[in-house]
Amino acid sequence: MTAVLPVLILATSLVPALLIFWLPERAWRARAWLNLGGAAVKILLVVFLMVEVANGVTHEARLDLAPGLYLLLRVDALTLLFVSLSAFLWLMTTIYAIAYLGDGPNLSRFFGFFSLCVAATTGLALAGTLITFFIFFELLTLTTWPLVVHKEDAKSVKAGRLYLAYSLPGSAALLVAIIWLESATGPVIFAEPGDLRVLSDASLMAIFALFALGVGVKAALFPLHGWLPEAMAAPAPVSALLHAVAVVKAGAFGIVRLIYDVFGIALTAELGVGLPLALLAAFTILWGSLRALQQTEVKKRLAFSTVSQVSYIILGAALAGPYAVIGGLVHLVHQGLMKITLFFCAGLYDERAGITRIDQLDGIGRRMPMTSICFTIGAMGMIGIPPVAGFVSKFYLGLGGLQAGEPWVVGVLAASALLNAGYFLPMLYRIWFGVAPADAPQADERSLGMLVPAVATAAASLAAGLFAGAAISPLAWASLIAAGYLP
Amino acid sequence: MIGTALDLVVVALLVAAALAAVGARGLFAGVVFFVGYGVFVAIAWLRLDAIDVALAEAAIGAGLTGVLLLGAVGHLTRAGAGAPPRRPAIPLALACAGISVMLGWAVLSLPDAPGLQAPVAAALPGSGSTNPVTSVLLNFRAFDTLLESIVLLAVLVGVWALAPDAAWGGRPGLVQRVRPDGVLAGFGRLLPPLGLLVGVYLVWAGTKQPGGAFQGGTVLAAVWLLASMAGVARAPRVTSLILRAALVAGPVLFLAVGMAGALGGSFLGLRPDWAAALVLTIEVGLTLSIASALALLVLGPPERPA
Amino acid sequence: MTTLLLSLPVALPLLAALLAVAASRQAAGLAMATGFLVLGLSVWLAFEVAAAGPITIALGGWEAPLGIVLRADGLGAGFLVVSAMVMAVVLVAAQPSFEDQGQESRAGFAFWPLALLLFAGLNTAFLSRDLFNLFVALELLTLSAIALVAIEGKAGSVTAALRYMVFALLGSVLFLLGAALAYAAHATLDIGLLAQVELGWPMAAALALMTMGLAIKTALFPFHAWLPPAHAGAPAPASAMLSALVPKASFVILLRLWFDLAPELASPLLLAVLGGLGAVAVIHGSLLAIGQDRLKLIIAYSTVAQLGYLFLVFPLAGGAGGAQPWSAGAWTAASFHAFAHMLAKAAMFLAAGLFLRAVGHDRLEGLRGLARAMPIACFAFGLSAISLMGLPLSGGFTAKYLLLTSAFASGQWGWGLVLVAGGLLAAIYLFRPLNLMFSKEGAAASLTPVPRWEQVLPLLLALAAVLLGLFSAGPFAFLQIGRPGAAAEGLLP
Amino acid sequence: MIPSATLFGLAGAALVGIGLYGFLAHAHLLRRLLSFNVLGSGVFLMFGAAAWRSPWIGADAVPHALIITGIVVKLAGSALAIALLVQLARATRRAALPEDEGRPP
Repeated sequence: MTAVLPVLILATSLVPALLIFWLPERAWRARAWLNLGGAAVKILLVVFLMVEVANGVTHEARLDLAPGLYLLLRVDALTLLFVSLSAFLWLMTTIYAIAYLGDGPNLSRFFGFFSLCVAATTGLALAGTLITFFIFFELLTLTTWPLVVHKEDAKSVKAGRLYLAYSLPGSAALLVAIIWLESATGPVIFAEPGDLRVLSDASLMAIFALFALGVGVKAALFPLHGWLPEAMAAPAPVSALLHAVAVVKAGAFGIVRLIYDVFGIALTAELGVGLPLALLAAFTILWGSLRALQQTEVKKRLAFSTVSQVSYIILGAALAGPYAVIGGLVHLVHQGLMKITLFFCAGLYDERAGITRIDQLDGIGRRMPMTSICFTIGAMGMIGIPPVAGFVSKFYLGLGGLQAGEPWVVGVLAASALLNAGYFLPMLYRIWFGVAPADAPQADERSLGMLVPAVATAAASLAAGLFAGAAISPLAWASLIAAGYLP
Repeated sequence: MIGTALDLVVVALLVAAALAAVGARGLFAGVVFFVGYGVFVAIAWLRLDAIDVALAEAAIGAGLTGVLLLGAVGHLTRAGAGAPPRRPAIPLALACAGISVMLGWAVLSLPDAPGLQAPVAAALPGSGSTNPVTSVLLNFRAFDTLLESIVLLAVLVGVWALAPDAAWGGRPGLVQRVRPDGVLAGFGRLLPPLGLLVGVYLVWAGTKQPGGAFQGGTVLAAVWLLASMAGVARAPRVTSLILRAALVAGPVLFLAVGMAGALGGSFLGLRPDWAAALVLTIEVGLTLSIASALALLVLGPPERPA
Repeated sequence: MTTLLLSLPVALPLLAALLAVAASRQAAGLAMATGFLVLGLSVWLAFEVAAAGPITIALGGWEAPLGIVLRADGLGAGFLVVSAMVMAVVLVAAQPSFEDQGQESRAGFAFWPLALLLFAGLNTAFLSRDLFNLFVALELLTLSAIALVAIEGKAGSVTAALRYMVFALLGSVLFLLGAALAYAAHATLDIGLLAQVELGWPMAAALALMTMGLAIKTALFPFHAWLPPAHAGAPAPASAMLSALVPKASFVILLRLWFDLAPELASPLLLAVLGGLGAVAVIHGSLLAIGQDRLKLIIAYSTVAQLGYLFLVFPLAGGAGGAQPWSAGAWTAASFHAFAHMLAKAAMFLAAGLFLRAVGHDRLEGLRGLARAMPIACFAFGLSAISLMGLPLSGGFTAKYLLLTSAFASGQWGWGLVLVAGGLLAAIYLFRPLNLMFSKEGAAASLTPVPRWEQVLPLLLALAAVLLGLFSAGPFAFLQIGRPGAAAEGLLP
Repeated sequence: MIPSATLFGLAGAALVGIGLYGFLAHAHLLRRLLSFNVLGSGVFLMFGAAAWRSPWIGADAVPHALIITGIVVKLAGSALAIALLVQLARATRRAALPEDEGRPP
């Protein structure tokens, strides 16, 4: 057992963050090196960690704060799934952000908080106890706020206010739930579930509800999703971070932890709290898609699409059957890859062609072909068209629904796929078959720093679907995790 | 029997004066009643065999506080500052009466407990004074006294801080104009030597009999005030080094002795064989500082540009 | 050595104050040196206490009941260290505003002795075991504080100082009456000796009076009206001392009264009343803070709310509950909360002072765009806000966690809800200024520049508040040293 | 025969009530201050009476010393309060806190 590795992985984002804050604005080279260096080291460490975990070595670091209150970083299979995803996407997003922001103002602050935000996400993934999870969950809220308000205009500040107005009460609910639970059972360690039965059914149900409320805000579960579309006011890399790397994912990850590691599948089923959550997730899937359909701005449409897509993960987790679990977990990765591709492309359209509205997309495919191909791959994945990754998730989720004796799930998935097609296909049609108006502004994709990450993530989404059967695919990993949780 | 009758008379006067002071219609009348009240309090202390306290109450409680209040009445009148009249508050009056009754009951029913007479008596030899009150003040509970003498200084700094910025460096208080042949001037020349004598005596006697730095210092302060009112002595500038030195001399001396004790193992400890000399030294230093601080408190902040 | 270690934290500020009066040209340097010297000594003392347990000295060699005893236990030494940290930084921060160049000025003369005397009074209050000596120490502290409130000499601050004075006089006379009653009944004023004797109704009455007096001085609801205008009206370094430090002295004495002197007299009703007033203070103070449109008033009203939290310790750890396993957590949480508040609130007032200097006024609107112009000070403000809201990782969070846990573990979840609500309300009133700092539109075009080193000072304090949350195991154990009736470790049954 | 101490202790209790009433009922700050001094000396008298109450073996010097300290501290407080009040009176021509006159504070 060793404590070094988890701390090191955390430090790869934390240390650059603390250094970057003190860099003068003009030191863009040092900033870039610190960021990219940290991200690269992190990926190496994560790979090393995977090997270690495969060899059965436990990694654990602990810091005592007070009796009963300690930070525990611990690596398990679920941790790795999330950490590897966020490490890869962080690297991509950093490359993209450096190119996107160029020499704008307040970059030391931006990249400092950016790295802090990733550090918080890493900590959250590594958290071995409920309270550690909470601490990093809160840190994530706090470190994303300066990113959301980065532009310092009225819209961003309003978005920031809304974000906190949703997040802080949510985490207050989460804290109450945690302390209510722990005051009866003692500290909850994820790998070693305690006996929750000391509490009455009613208390447990209330705690579950408070939990769901707390993490549901981040996961943009209906009706707690209002902040997410507004947060589009932030720069594109921040959207990528919110929607794919960190925030929304942290919420979904929290729900998975809640069901599998805090309550356990058996107790969740016994209390009958899984089904209401699944129903809420299903409703969110449809609601998000319907709202996306009504949007006229590219980024707003993508935002509502996230609301819908993240609930697939929650749906899978809540159904708790073998296939459903796999479907939910693998969608955690797949959705991240596909959605970040879409946001990278949206940012490219905005920066390189000045396109923000859907009706401006006409004919952009010919002027920005690489970007548009990547966008198309992402969109097809979202609809669930094979062989892109999204298909695999939906397939497993559908099977899981049938397996769990909830055939309505298939209906929801089908309806959602139709809606997804309904809002993505017109975009694709405009991109490829629309005719650009004569007065369309200049468009090019001469920004390698922005294009390469988009291509990389698009390729990854495609690969994750094509090679889903391979031994090291996200699907294989998710199946491994699921096997650990199922009775 | 006669004693009780006398006590009853004093108590009656005390309560009546207090009521008059608190309830007087005019501000000036209230202060006058208050000074009278202070005198009765001092008499009460005499009746309780607490001569040190009686002296302190007469000099500080009645005398100096009275002067301060009278001065304030003058300032307020000149500034034309008023306030709405008292709101007769029957429930409040009843509540306060209730509190008095409860406290009175507490006085009557407190269990008998021996005081600290015995330990004080046992420790008195070698404490540097034969007056137990002085021993308590300057030796057994020297820390209280040290802090207390510094509280006066803190307040003086606070009062000075209220001066107009432009007046900094000037002389405290408003300049008095006195006719050189007037009654006040006469008193001002006549009384100071006498007061000086009384003040020094009080300090000197304090180590054996009732008296001490606070009582003596107050008398000396009064002397200085009188002299300055009569125009005999002018208050020095607030920036005067000599004045500053006089203000801090006592506490610094006290603290130095205390620190020397700390090096010897007990903070504020006095070696029994040196205690008498040390107590007297501290008393003299404190008297100087207390007298200056009290006098300057009455004079108030400097108000005219230097 | 122990004699020096215990007496110097009191004696040095006293001496420095006296010298500052005599030689005011050197006052600033003297004060700053004293701040760091006392900080060093306090840390040393804390290490001694950690190694050897509580240290007691009898002043003048006279043991109680005749003499006055000073005692450094975990609680006292802990408060000593944290307040010295705050004081050292605040005194440095005050130098640009109050050091006289050339000719002596009024404020330049008065500030340093008053600050040092406040320091001495504070340290005495943390160490002394004698009720009357505590009274004198509180007077030194309060009168210096009042003088500092009025130091700007404006009508508003003089009014605030007078209001403070009215409350303070009442508070001190109540405390004195209580101490007199205690002496009358038991012929001693020493807390340790009083804790050993059987106490009857006279002591209960004495405690009631002293508690009321101390509650007034701690600005517990409904005696809080004096605090916000007084703290907001003083110059920033003075505000930092007033808000961060001064109310803690009376609170520590309250802790000593009810946990050390007479835990057996703490009836459930009394504990509930104290806790209830604290809870009302949390909500009421926060709501008032939300309604303010001046930064310093927001910070000052926040102090009313934050002091309210401290009183939740009474129902959670007081009386018969003192033997329960969760009481260690609650009792320690109160100190943690006080520490975190001391550091964060001082940082916030210092930052507010810099904003005020840069903008020229402290209306909230002036904060627009400051995140760009004064990033370090804004960062310090943000970090302190995190601690005040009780968000992780910070000293405020550890305190809130411990209090919440003992509230739930003891089944008194109502107090827990107050904590949560208070945190959310704090978020509302603290994010208003933060939001403005991040608003570019309408930002003032010209600002008075503030040197970087001055902005670093509040950051140091804010970082300390945050680090208290990260390294809280050591302080937690330290606070248990000499804790009266320390029963079980841990938080849970 | 009633002991002097008891009588003056009772007088002290009465003075506390009188002083407290004046302190709370008046709006005029000088009157409040004057009442506070009455209240204070009432407390001292009660304290002194308690020192005397025990079986007669000589007056207890400790309370006497404490009372002297108390008197000085009380004077210090009064002096600062008066200076502040004079300042207030000059600046605003009022001698009461705004809220006691029905003005917003």
